[in-house]
Amino acid sequence: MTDSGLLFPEDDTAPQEDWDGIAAEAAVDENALYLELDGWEGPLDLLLDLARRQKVDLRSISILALVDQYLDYIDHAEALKLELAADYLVMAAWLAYLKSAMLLPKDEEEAPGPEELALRLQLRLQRLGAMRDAAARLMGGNRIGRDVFLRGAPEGLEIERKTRWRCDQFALIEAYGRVKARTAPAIHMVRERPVMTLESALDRVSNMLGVTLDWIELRDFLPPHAEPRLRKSALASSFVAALELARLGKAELQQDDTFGPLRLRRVTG
Amino acid sequence: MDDLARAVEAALFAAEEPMTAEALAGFLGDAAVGDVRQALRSVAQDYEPRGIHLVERSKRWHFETAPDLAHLLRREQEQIRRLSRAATEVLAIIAYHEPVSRAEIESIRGVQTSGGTLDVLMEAGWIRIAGRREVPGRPTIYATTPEFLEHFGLSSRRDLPGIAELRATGLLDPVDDAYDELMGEATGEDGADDTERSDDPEES
Amino acid sequence: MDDLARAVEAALFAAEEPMTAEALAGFLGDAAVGDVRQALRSVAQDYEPRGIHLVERSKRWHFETAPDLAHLLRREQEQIRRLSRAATEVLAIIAYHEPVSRAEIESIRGVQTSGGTLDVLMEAGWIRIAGRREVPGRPTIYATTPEFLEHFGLSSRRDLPGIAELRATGLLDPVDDAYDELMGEATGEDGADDTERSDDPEES
Repeated sequence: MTDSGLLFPEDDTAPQEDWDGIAAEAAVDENALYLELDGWEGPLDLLLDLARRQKVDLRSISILALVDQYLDYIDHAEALKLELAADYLVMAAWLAYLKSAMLLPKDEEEAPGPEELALRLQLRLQRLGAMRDAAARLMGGNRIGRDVFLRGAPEGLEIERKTRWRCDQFALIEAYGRVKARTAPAIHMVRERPVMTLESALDRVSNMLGVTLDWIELRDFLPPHAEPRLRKSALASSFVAALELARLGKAELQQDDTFGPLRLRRVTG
Repeated sequence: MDDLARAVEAALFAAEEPMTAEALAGFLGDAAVGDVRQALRSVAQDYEPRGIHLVERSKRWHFETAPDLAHLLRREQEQIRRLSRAATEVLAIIAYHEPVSRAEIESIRGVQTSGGTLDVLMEAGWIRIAGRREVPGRPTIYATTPEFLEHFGLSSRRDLPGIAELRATGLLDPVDDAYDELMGEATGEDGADDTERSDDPEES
Repeated sequence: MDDLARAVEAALFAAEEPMTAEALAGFLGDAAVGDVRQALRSVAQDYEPRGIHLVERSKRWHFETAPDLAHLLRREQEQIRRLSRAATEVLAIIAYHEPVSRAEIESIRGVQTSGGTLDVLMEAGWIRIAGRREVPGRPTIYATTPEFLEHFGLSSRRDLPGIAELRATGLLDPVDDAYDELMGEATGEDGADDTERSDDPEES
């Protein structure tokens, strides 16, 4: 079973206490009590109410009497054909078992003895009872909107946040420079370099090959006093020229080991 | 009446929400919190005989009407949300046991608590989720809020009706602990228990 | 303090609107209007030195905070924030090219400019709407304000260094930009939200 009817507006005629109508006092009319079943918050709640009817401190209630009252109650409700939620019946069965255990001679084997079960039930009832009372006292306090009232129309405290922006001249000028630099069209200038074209390398190499039949190292084809950059270019072009001459069948190439000197000579016939 | 007291009075009067001494000090420029506290106490004292009171609830201060004038000010059309019996009980259990899990609430009440009950209390702003219990299943645990204390007119949890007595008589301890205690099996376990529930109202 | 004065005080405190003496008398259950008036005057007198005053305005009474404390209750908090990089660029473009439309700013910057950036610059008081360009769509055009010149210590826009001077000082060196890019500073130049990134609250 679960809670129902959580919130409802307090009507003017109701007593100011939040709840006290549910069998707080001993019911005069017994049937009226049974008809209140909907008002119980579960079997433990019903037990607590029955226990309170014993008009003694919860610490000294008679569990046996309480069990009888509960079982009577359930019987009576069933006789009135009231629909009982399953947990009430489960509790009834458990209490019937507890009662028989309490009445029968002690069975030493049984693990939680009936006294223990009875004591635990009593402790639970005490705790629920304590919370029930606490809730009532809590609700009876000076509640805002019922007993004490807050200011009807507070002006409110206002904090206006204003932002002052900071920036300086340098940042401004720098930003413009940045924009200009970022968006200036990019022009790429390629500097003029001393190069030996493939054509001139081809001429040079074929001419030099024509002079002799011996193997000649590639490096010897390079212009002797060229500046390093031109030398590099000449080397690359001469290498390609050598490959081209080999392809045309005009020269043959020889290299003994990797990165070793590359030699070439004229092919005759 | 000194300037700070006047300023504190006016600020709290105009404020839409209760304020702590710290918030007031911050709001009023660079007033020392200690001075603000002193001003609060002196203003509260000024109002004691009056129709309006300055009260502290959960470290936050606000003005409200004197409780003895309730009958004059309560208007018919005013509707205060009335809590169901279940919600009332759950709220009390949370307040007296906090932080507490739903299973613990249910074991006290002996009945399942519908999620709706907790929702209603959360919506009212009286309870909040206070984390999870570090046990298997990591259940959510609940605690009350400053608004709860405000609404029910309590300065701190120490002011919960009868809480000291309930604590002293062990009625806030779980049944198992109480049983062990009675059976003399749990010798010297009080200490451990207390620390677990050490959410003693912090106020000093 | 007599009961009627306390009741009058509490009722006016809790009231949502100012009340006449007659309304108060009715509310408080047939108190004599004359007595209510007297109570009102005595309560008003009690409050004179305090931070709250009870005042009468066109026969209706209400509480309000003392006028001399108004400055405390409506505080302005000034926050100093540094202009974001994107906003600075937009401001610089406006300064160099004014009057200029948003589309023109974007084409100079090479990235989109969020409306928020222009708002920030307007809020700062450094730019203004200078009318509309008489071209299709009549776009709004922006120009700087005298406050702008003042804030940046310029006597006129002519004081801004020209392109040649920028180049001479190395400010047009693309290396800077490439470097910034490398350092991740130039990320997010999509102009998506300049204001958001400007929250460097390194002062305040």
